[in-house]
Amino acid sequence: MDLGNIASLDFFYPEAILTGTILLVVLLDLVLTNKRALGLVALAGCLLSLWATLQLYGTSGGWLFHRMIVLDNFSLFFKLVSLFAAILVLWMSRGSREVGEVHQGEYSAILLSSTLGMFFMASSTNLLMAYLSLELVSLTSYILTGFLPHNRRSSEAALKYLIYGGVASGTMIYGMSWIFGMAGSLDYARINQALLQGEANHLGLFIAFVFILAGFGYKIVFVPFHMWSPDVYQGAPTPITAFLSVGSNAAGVAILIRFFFPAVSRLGDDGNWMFLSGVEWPHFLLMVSMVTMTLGNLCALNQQNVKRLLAYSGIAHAGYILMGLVVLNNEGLQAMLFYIVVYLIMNLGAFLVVVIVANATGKEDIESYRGLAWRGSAIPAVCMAIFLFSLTGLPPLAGFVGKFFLFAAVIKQQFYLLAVVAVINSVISLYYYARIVKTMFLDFPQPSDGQVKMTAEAAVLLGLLSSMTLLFGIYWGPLVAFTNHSLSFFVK
Amino acid sequence: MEHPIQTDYLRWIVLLPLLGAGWNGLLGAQLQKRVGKWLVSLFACAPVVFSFLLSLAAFFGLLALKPEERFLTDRVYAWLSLGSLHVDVAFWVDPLSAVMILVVTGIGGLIHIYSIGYMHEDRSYWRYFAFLNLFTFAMLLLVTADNLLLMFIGWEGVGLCSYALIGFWYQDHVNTRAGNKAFIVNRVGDFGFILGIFLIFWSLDQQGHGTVAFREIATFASLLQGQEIWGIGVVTLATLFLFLGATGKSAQIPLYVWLPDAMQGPTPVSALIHAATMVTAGVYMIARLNFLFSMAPVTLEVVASVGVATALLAATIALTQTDIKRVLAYSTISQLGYMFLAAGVAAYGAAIFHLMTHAFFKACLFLGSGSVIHAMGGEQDMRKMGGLSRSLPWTFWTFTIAVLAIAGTPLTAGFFSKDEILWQAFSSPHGSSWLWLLGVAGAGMTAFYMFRQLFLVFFGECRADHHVQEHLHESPKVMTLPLVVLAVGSIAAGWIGLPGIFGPNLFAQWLEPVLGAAHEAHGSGAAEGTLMVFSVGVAAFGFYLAYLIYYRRALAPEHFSSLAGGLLYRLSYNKYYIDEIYQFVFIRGTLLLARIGVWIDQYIIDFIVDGSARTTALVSWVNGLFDNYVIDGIVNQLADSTFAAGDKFRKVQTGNINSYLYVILGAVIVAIIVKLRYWS
Amino acid sequence: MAIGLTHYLVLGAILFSLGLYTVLTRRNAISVLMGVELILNSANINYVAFSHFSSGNVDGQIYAIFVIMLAAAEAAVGLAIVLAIFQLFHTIDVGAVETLKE
Amino acid sequence: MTDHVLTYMTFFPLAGMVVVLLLPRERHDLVRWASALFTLPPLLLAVWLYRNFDPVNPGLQFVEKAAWIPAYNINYFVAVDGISISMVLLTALLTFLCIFASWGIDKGVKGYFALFLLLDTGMMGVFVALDFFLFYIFWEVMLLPMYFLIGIWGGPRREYAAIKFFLYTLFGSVLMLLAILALYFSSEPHTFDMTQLIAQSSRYGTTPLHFWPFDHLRWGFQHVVWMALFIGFAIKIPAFPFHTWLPDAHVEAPTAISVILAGILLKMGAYGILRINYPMLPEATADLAYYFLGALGTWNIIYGALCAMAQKDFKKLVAYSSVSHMGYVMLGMASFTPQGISGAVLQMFNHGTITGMLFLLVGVIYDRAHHRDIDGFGGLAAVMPVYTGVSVLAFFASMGLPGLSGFISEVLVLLGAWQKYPLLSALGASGVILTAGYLLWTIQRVYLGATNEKYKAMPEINGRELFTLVPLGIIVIILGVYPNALLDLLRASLDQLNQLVIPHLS
Repeated sequence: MDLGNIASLDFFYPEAILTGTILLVVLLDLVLTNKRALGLVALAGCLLSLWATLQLYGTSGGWLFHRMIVLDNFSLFFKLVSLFAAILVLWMSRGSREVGEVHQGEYSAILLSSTLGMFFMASSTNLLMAYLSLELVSLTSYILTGFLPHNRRSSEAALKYLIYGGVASGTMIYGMSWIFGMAGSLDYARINQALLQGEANHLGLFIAFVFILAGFGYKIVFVPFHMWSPDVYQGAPTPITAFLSVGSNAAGVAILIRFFFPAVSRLGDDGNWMFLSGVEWPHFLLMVSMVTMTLGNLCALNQQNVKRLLAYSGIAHAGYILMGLVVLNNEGLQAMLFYIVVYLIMNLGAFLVVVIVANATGKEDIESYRGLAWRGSAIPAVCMAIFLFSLTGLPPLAGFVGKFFLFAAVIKQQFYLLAVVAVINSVISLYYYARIVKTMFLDFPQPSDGQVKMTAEAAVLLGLLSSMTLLFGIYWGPLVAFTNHSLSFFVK
Repeated sequence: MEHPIQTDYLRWIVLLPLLGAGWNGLLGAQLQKRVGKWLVSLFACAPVVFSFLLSLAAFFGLLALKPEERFLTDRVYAWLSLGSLHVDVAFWVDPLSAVMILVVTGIGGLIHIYSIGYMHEDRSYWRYFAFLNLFTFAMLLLVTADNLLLMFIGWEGVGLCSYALIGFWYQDHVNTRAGNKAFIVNRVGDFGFILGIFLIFWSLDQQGHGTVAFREIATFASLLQGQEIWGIGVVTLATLFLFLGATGKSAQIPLYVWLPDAMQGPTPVSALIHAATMVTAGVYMIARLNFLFSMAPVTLEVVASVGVATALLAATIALTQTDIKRVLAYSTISQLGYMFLAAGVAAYGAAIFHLMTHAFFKACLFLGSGSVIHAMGGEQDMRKMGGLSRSLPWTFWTFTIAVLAIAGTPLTAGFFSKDEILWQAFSSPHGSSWLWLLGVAGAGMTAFYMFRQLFLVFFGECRADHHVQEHLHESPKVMTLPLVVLAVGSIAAGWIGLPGIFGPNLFAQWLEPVLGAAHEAHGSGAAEGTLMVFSVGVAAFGFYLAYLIYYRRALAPEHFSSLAGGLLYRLSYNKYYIDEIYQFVFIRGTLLLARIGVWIDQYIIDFIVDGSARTTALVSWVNGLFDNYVIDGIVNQLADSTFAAGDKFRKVQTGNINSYLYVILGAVIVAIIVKLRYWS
Repeated sequence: MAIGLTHYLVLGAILFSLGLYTVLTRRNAISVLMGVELILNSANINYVAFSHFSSGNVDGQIYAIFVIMLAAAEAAVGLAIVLAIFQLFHTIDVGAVETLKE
Repeated sequence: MTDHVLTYMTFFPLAGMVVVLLLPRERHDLVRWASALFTLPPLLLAVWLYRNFDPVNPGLQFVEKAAWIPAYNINYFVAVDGISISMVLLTALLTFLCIFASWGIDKGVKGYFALFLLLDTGMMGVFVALDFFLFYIFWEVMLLPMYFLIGIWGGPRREYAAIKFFLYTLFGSVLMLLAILALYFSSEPHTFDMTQLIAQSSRYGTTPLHFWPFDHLRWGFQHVVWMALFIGFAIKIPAFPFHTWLPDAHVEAPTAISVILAGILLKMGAYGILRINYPMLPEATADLAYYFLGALGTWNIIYGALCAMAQKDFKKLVAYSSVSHMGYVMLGMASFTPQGISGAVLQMFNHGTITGMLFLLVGVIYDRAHHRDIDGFGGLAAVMPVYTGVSVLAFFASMGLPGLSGFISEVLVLLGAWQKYPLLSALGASGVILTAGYLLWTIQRVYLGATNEKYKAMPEINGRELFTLVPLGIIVIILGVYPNALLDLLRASLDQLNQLVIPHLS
């Protein structure tokens, strides 16, 4: 179905609710004295929107607002993911000391706007809409990154992010303009028709794709569009780093899949996607994937700052996720979706522990984790170990299952080289993950290292995340079904 | 083949000593402390005596049967059965093993009794008897086993006990080293033995009759004729492997080196294990498998020549030794050589005969020397003895009889058995006059060094210091009684195996069902007689020489020791430096290999697999070979390579935003180039 | 000769390159931001040109307006951040702002 | 109870872990007894299993199967047969004894025993799992507890040892993961069920693949998968040159963990090869066994023995002796004769008991003297006769003295190997001499000779330590005298296994 503006509103509740919440928070910010309550309002809004989204999940789907955005399980899936990220990060922020100092109202409002942007990224079926939503996310992210007042690193990170993002998105829009020229439209469906039967210039198209990849790639953080992330992750407030690392990453994946599969490829009868012959973007992404995971891991080896280390590990994981893309079939895509969920859980968990430790010690370097298991409660250390080993991909943890599906997809298509590279990488990654574990368990605390305490909220969240990591490692049938179900694009 | 009668008491012959061993091993210490040594002795000796009686029963049991049906068996349970391999725990007694069990339990029993007196002062009295019993068990197992694998258990079991008893006084490393040497050298032999078993089993298996049981091997042995492996006849190779085992156990060239050191153990042990029984296991094994060896003429030649060579070599060494027990040790090696000579000329009966007689007089000699050492308060150097005949009459007389026997004085046991061997060496189809001649030469030397010992120990002036002389005393009855019995045996044991010219050879007839009829000697009784006289003459000459040098003092020993610039003397006295050579070649060689292995682990493999190899320290000896810094340098290089790679990439992360943007541009350009260059 | 699509595209390309050149070489934060604007405008030119010559509708021009609008927003955010940077570092030289690095 | 016996055996310890975690941190003895209590039922069940196992049935017994993730055809599928039964028994026994061997742990007691019980579940699971995915999960589950047990409760260089062990094993297991997936996708319908994968073994192609410069090997898909699996398993065995993690891990690990390492973890490599490589990839097995099991095994025997000879550290010596003894297992497996393969499995069991004893014995003097330098002792026999008696039993069992269990397995292995590879068998047999060499030398240096003044007053082995040793000692003797007690259980399954491969032997 192809709905106009008014009719579309019936399927627009999640976005509407979020928007409403944003406005509400801004208004309340003026009247309320207890700023901490604003966080709760934002949380409530998110939960409401979450509920609305779940209501829509599974409906037949269709084009909204004159084919500007689309409603299908795929978009709803990513909306859910970004909502989860937002909720968890808001929750996390309440316990974080560094965020505690900033202006709660604006903080929550901008975070939500960013989430809203991700909604649109997930659902846009028009290159212009894609650009706008991506910019919405970017701009809000710049602000959030630079949110810490009088903090040089934060501001510097924001500046770098801004410039890098500006150039990347600029390149992207320039590439889009070429697509527009060749297809005569920015609407995905039209582009698809135009390209697949028309004879567009392959080289031009390829270049356009690469330009566009610059825009998508810096959101997903894959090489060579990754340079900004270590600095930004290190400089930004930890909850925001967490948000960027999972949220915008996921949204980027969404927009990437939406563009490269329904828009410019055709689904064959055998369930494999066929890309536009002569425009070898899969080959390009294959190399990118291998380089990304390798580079990310190698760089992470010697990191001393845990946030920066997690930034590099994030790059490596982006590489793993891309594996699912290059096999050009639905198993691959499904593996990607699965991995995104798992990655969301375990990475947020890891960042949560970073927040807890930072609250206690005010530091983020590995030394501040020395003998964490023996400083007061052992729970943060144990959970951190779970998250890190899950990131390494050891059973029976969720991370293993995620990697398992990716490998499975790759091996099924007999990309053995890619598989071996990925395997070697996961062994290398053990080096630095285990290094943190070692510091937490095998080293013993100096008298100087203070006790580590955590708020009840943090404890609950930690327990939730770690138990999910374990649960999805042992019984992941439902999650698979969910991702499988979410892999439906609305294409006429 | 029809299965012989099941005779349930055979197992007890073997198991009784084991019970004794178990009892004393587990409770002995307490018993000794709480109740007293007499109880330990009781539980040690009684089982052996009982199994001796059972052995007699078995013997007469056999006697009652027709010669060709003479075997009893006792199948206890199925031990291993996998694929075509079926091994039972089963004992059997035929004329051959009957002789052996009688010797083992009989002489063993005597030595047990002797030990009561000899070991009386020892703290670990109980441990001694536990092992002595265990040994008896193992030895009986060895001789009554009905298959090779079970025999191998006894084979290694006796080795273990010998190891334990040689190193009995473990506080002194000299003893423990001797024990290790014995065990390891024997292991080399066992290595051959086990390979022999494998070869026989699989070769028979190819014929569809895979088995390790003696009587079945005997039945199917003919099938092995003509089979080959590595271009050698299977039978030849198998028998050679087995013979390697025999050389280890029975101290033949090249594996004889452990026996002299084995004298570190208590003297009764030397008597029982290293003279009477264990060391004869090899001979027994060959006799047991005579049908195989007879099929392999090559092996027989090897056996014969090794035997005679050992006999001579050991004799020459014995000539100059001064330690009372070492002389006996070398004479044992030499006598074993004679047994192998006999076996080598397919005169298995003669070998077993000599085995038995030797058991008597050599046990007698050892126990006698033990009694001497006992009296001398532990002194073993003959140069410090002399004139003991007065203070130790019993010991003296029994010792003399035994010397006469071993020297081959007519009408003693040694005379008949050794003469039998020499005659066979000359007359048997496998024999030759050379073997005979060398044998006779050895006999002469035997006479010489044995009488040398006799004179040095019992005649002339006592050269020991006063302190020792005052305490000289005859040993208690419990020790002298066994001596007497053995001495009697040293005379009488010979009469059951008279040479052809004197009458029927009962012994040969008895063994006939097992070893086959003694083949027709080429050459008449007259020839046998002449040879006999000749060899006796040579022995007499040996005696006379010893008499002149060590009794009459008419000739100075230096007169001979200085021959050829003393070279011969030094060679003999230092045992031809064989030990040193072995030590250098084998022991050092192995240790060197070992260190190389460790080095490979530390500096090749770890070097390759893990970066932190730098933490592994250098072993001391490497310092000489390799420069510390070079190695560490390389190791660290490799160590950091992975991380270095990481650093290289990270250097790009300059923090300068412009440089980041350059990367984008570069990437886009590369992508386009690749596209143009490769994908279109 | 008539000014055709190609000329506009070439102009766009040149503009893009100029923008890229600026962001790559200039160390002054403001100039870098201007470089970004140039890139965006090069895209705009393409849009307008394409919409005028090839696709017979005004979509392209609408897109251009959107892009201009977004450029403004981006500039606003950018300037705010640059301001913060100036307060903290007392410089807007992006080369000097290098506390975050290996 | 009886129809879920394997599940109970596997997950009792896990329940124990939960319970232990709930116990108060300070109540050390409570924690210890609780863990003992939770490892006892598996042992009793193991005895029950031993009595009720049907020796003539070559197939799987006590099967339990339940759908786990149907979408991917993954099942919870556990069972035992002749290949695994002995290992299951060994695991149940050793873990129970090791709880008592861990009594001395007084740092982080709770954590130690919790991890230990988790490890127990992992090990038991590996041996009973018949679903490849389940197998892999259990396989990896062992990894983490082991890492922490070595890393936290280990000796001075524990971190190095732990990470080394971790990296080695992880490397092996990710290769295995790829192999598993490769098999999964070549099966039709895709399945992880080992029995079905075996039934489809003909599907795994052997047409030579081209991977220059190794074309001349003429390896097919099957061979490549075989190698991937083999490397994974060889690291555990450990086969040269993947063995260097073992000495470090052993030296640094606490006594009980060394026992588990040598007693059970090493077996998993050999077990995996028998359980997976043999039946699933018979042709590749037939082609490669000689080089990678036979020859390499022989090399292991001699190399390990030589390295052991040069050691000064008691534990390192035992560790290298394990390398040597596992060589017999490989050689036996490669022979494809009833004797050889049964000997190999028996050797796995015997090595578990004997080396277990050895490590426990080292632990006894280490607790008293706080060092393991072989030359630093001397004349202990006079001070601690009982201890010496037990030690000597263990040593002679380890050097394969007839009448003790070690002899049976070694002789069977060598006998079996002789039929196919006489030369290898002969070389392997020569290893027996070296073994005698270093073991006797060690006995001499540690127990014999004049008593070292420092240890004149060394206390005799105590009841608890004796309790951990005696059962093993008894088993060693029984299996030496009456090996059929165990061989009967193995025979049928192993013969069947042989029959799968033999047709492909060229």
